[in-house]
Amino acid sequence: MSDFKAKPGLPLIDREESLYFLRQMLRIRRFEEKSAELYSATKIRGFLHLYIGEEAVGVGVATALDPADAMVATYREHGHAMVRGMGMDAIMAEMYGKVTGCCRGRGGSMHLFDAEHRLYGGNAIVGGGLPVAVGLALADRMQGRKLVTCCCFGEGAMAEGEFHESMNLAALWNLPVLFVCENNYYAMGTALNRSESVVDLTQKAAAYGVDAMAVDGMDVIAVVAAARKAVAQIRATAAPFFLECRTYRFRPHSMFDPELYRSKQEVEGWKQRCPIQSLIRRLQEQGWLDEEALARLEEEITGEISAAVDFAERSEWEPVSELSRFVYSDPEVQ
Amino acid sequence: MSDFKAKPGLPLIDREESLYFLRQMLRIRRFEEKSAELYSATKIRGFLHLYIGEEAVGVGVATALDPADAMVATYREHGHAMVRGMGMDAIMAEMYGKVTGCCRGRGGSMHLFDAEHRLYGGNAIVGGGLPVAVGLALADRMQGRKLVTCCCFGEGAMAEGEFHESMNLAALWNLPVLFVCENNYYAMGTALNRSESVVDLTQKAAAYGVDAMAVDGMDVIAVVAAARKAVAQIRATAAPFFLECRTYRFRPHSMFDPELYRSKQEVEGWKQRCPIQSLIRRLQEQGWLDEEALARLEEEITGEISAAVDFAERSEWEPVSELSRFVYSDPEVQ
Amino acid sequence: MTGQTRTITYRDAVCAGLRDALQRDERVFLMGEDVGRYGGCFAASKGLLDEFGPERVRDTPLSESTFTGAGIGAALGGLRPIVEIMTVNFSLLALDQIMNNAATYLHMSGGLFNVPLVIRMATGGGKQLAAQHSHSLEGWYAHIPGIKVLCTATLEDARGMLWTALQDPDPVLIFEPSILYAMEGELAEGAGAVDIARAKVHRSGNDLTLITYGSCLYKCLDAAEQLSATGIEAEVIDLRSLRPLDEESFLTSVARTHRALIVDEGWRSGSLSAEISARIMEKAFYELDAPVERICSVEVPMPYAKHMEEAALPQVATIVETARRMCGGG
Amino acid sequence: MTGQTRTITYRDAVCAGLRDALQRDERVFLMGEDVGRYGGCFAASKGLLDEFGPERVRDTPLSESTFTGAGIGAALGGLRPIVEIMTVNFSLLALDQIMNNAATYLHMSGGLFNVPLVIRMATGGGKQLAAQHSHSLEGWYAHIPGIKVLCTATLEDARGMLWTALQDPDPVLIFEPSILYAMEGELAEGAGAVDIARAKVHRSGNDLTLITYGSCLYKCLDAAEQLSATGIEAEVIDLRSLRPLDEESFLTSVARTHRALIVDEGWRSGSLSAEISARIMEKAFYELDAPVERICSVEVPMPYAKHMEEAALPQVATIVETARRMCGGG
Ligand SMILES: Cc1ncc(C[n+]2csc(CCOP(=O)(O)OP(=O)(O)O)c2C)c(N)n1
Ligand SMILES: Cc1ncc(C[n+]2csc(CCOP(=O)(O)OP(=O)(O)O)c2C)c(N)n1
Ligand SMILES: [Mg+2]
Ligand SMILES: [Mg+2]
Repeated sequence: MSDFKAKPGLPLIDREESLYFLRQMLRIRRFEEKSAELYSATKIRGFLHLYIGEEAVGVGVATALDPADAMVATYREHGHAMVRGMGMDAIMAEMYGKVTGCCRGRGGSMHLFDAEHRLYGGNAIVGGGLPVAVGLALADRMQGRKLVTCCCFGEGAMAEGEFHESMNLAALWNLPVLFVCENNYYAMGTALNRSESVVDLTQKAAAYGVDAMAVDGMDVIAVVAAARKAVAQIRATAAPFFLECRTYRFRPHSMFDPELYRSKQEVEGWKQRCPIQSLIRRLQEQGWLDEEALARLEEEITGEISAAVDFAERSEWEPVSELSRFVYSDPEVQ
Repeated sequence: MSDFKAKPGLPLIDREESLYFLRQMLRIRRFEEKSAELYSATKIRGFLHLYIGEEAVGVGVATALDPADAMVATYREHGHAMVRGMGMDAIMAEMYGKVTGCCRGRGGSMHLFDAEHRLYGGNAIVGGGLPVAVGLALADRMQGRKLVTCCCFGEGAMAEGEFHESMNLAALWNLPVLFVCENNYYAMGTALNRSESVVDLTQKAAAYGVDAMAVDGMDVIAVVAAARKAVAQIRATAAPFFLECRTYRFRPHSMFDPELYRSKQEVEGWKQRCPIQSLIRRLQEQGWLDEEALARLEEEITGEISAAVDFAERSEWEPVSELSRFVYSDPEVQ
Repeated sequence: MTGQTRTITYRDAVCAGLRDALQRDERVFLMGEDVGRYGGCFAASKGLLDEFGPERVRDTPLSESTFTGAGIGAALGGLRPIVEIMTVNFSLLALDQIMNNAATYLHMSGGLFNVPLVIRMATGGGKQLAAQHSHSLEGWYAHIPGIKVLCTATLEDARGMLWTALQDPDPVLIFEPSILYAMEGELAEGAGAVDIARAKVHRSGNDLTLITYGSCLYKCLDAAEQLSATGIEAEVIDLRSLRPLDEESFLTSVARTHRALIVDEGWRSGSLSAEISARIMEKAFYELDAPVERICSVEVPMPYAKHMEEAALPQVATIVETARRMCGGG
Repeated sequence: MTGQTRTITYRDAVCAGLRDALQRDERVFLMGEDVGRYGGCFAASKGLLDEFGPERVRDTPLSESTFTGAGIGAALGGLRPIVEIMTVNFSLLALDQIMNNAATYLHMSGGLFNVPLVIRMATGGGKQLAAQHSHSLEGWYAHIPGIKVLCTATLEDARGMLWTALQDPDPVLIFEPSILYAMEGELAEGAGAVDIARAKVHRSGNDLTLITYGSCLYKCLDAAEQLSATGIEAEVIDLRSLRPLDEESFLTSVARTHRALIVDEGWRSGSLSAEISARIMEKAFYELDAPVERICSVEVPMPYAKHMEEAALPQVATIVETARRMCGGG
């Protein structure tokens, strides 16, 4: 296990960058708030898993990656897609089920894919993306590309056998995978201590000889710092790295969750540590953000979101005649 | 991880017991040698995995259990069945495919079952027995029985996701499972260091907070001592325990293995540490065994084996009309 | 049994069946992901944790293979476990335990060890959950000898099949179409265990046999009403048990109607509908006035968009149209 | 192609196909348990590690789900992986990756990501390996849209299907009946890639169509010889591709013979044979002079004892007998 730990509440060192983090986190937050509304309005259907509260993780980790690096995420991946560079239009239209969506409306909220930005899903099977990430890293390494594959998953996924198999294979074959555990302490209604016999998750990495670090996932600066160290180490050694980001989801698991399994106080306690609010506070303390700039930022984001909603509303449905297209690449095969 | 380690080459302390270990190990050895012969003579078919070289593990572990404890083993389980109390007749007839076999000839070498001695297989899917063992332990605990379930598996099985899931569940739910890794350093042709990124297997147990111990699996006295400590601890705490027994198979993986993956010298080196020869030496040094007694023992075992072969030869085949019996318990259901 | 009924949901019926089982037999326990504190991913076990405690209503970690296998072990050890796999989509992770252990123990051990295990899981599409969350694999599971496979379409069956399954000495898989959890209906106050060996005729008719199961039952019943309006009387059979198949039920019916249409939410090729068609071919060929037909899901990973999902799933209009054509109409 | 042939085994043919692929395309690599140092559990990759090195012939740990999933990832990343799962029996552990990832990526991503992956595995019984090691699930796999499923019965196909499959942009599963590895035969010196879209007629006849694939092909050919001696000329079709099915091949044949018997080593209920029977029902009903019949494995977990295993598997005598009965003979 690695001995370096990112310290919380580091001073902000780069104005541009800090403002960028804020913008990204806010974009995710507001986009998802709007999505929840649209879900209630039945514009969006199926499962909708919100990342609200966890934005610092996705933003921090994605920032540490190069554009050519790859990412595999879960069904809670709107944030990842946005930070990787996918436009809100494509995501919103996808959730509307429109043909202009990133996957022509085939995937919906849980399955955002982006070839240009090397986002390989959007995987709705818990743990299902881990082996794929290992394979992507293998492909990069065998083809001499010095790239990193970042695989995000929840702490709940760590109980699945595939986590274990994937960590072992990546370590054994020395593959450049950044394993990012988004530890929000719950897998649906199952608390970490009812899911894992050892709740210090970095211990799992030790069993495979994988360097590991735990970081405050509510502090985007800390996440970025940790992710950069991790990525640098991976690029230098090709060996995998395990990064645990301790965070919390402020919203229910999906739109159907009565949240019987946790107390209002616990949720409120975590909300006090909102990654966006605390970054805003720090930016303000350092004099890098005033009310007006914040309002402007909010406004820009609101505009971006309305445009995306508009785009989705205006877009066409895929013709039903296309249903069997893409079962196979060759349109002749059925 | 536990801090006690069984020391190799302890002085023999109990004459009766030591002679019992010798008898059991020799029974397995000679029985399997005969089985190999019968395989060449096409009396036994399918897969035949010999335990030769590893006898100290099965004998040592089984000795530490009470008759009412449960065991789940692999396809390399003739030894386990014998030490648990199954007669050679039932095993030999099973391998002949005769109706008098322990499973009426349905299972063969890889699937020895015994309800009386609570042997739940004989499982031919690597790792497949682990979850079953966890469930057996759960059943015992929920029904207030202070019993132990012993699950034997190879080091190769530890790469399977089910190992990880089973360790976690047993630890999380505090279930009385004795996990016995029969580390013979190869999974078919795959050496441990090509299968696991961390070859100290007790490290895996640490990731689940399971107490662990590694022991010289070529020394039956050491295995018994370690297994007894482990079983005592399980009975006291109900918590699982992980026991790694370092051993070696002297024979090919199965009857079809050209053994391209290891050197003759390596095999010869391990053969020098034959658990049977070294126990004989120690018994002789202590004056507890003379040539004559050994010859008598061999003779008795030869007799037992011939009787078993005779029994198998004389036994009937199950009528083909019974084929569909036991697909369901109710003979009416098809 | 009193003649009184109550209005409840399918979800409540499942829950009542679970409660009943936990009350009646102390060897019964429920385990699976989020069955306890969360109340079940479809809220079908809400309240049971409080009522029966964490020993008998066990939240498991995400590890389908192992908690299913642990169910097998617990059954071997004398308990009567109900393993809940949230949905069939995740059961693929447990398939090795189901096929190589649960289904084989009895036969492989020459009759020594039976596995009295019940595995419940939700199944089916129709909720815009896309490619990885919309499988209908119950018919596919019915391929495996050594297990029984049930699919509960009605409140009675959702309420009553569990107890019957728990009496079975062998592993039983119960599939619950997730689209039905919210369905409301009347259930007799005294409803209890039901037979699991026989299919059920939900509607009689002499012109055509509609053979189905699960949520397609309601599509067939709707279609039958529409057909009736045009003078075609369809018999509607809910198979209920997919393995073993009560082939007598549909063979008898076909001998009378001489026409059969199978409606099955599984992907067409290799679906249960193929098996039924093949059996009619083998055992009622000379009774047929027209070839047996099938309406199944289009063979695509399920798309998210609503209109595309609808196009992929069997629909009432197609049933009506096909049935009319088969009966020589339009 | 020269006219010359060599006597080789099916195993050698597989190996030659692998060697060829590794030589021709540097993006191709082989991974699986014991494919390297051990030489393959059926010795089908013997020598390849020495020839191509450990980067391209990769021994994996025992973790079917992950190395299969890694194959998917590697395919997405631009390689052309050949994943070997020792036998179909262990592939159940990888089913989630196969069905929920490999089969869905293209459709679910709206065409963005195809998965050019080949998964090979041995299949079938006949070697007294008992209940957990004798499955014939290739027909069952053929239920899954998004993958292609091949079964190689001949030396030509064992040699040539791999290369064709590797050219395919989508995931292809190749099943190799393990009983055939030791089979010897003649193979053309220049044998190479073969078409994988079409079934193959191995023997022509006008009285009855025997539809089969895999190792049952040889049982059907034997049966056809015996039938011929009694004046019944059977056409024998090797399906080769189980998904997609070349239905034209058997429909055309049945239109001529008017009788079809399907021989399939899978368990009867829900086997591929049911699908074929259902398609004939739907598309050639009026051509039939007798109901289509099926000879499959008895629906039991495979017993170890030789006589019991033989009783469970399709046998030549049963084929002959059934065919004769169907043709109005004894
Ligand atoms: C294999 C599998 N089992 C169960 C589910 C249902 N499910 C969806 S999300 C989820 C919880 C996952 O928790 P975690 O991995 O911590 O991620 P989080 O949702 O907290 O981000 C569950 C049980 C699933 N999608 N896949
Ligand atoms: C899931 C699964 N994959 C592959 C196999 C084929 N196989 C049988 S034994 C074996 C090696 C297992 O090695 P290990 O667990 O170390 O046990 P050992 O044979 O050395 O006792 C393999 C790969 C199998 N039976 N099950
Ligand atoms: Mg979580
Ligand atoms: Mg081993």
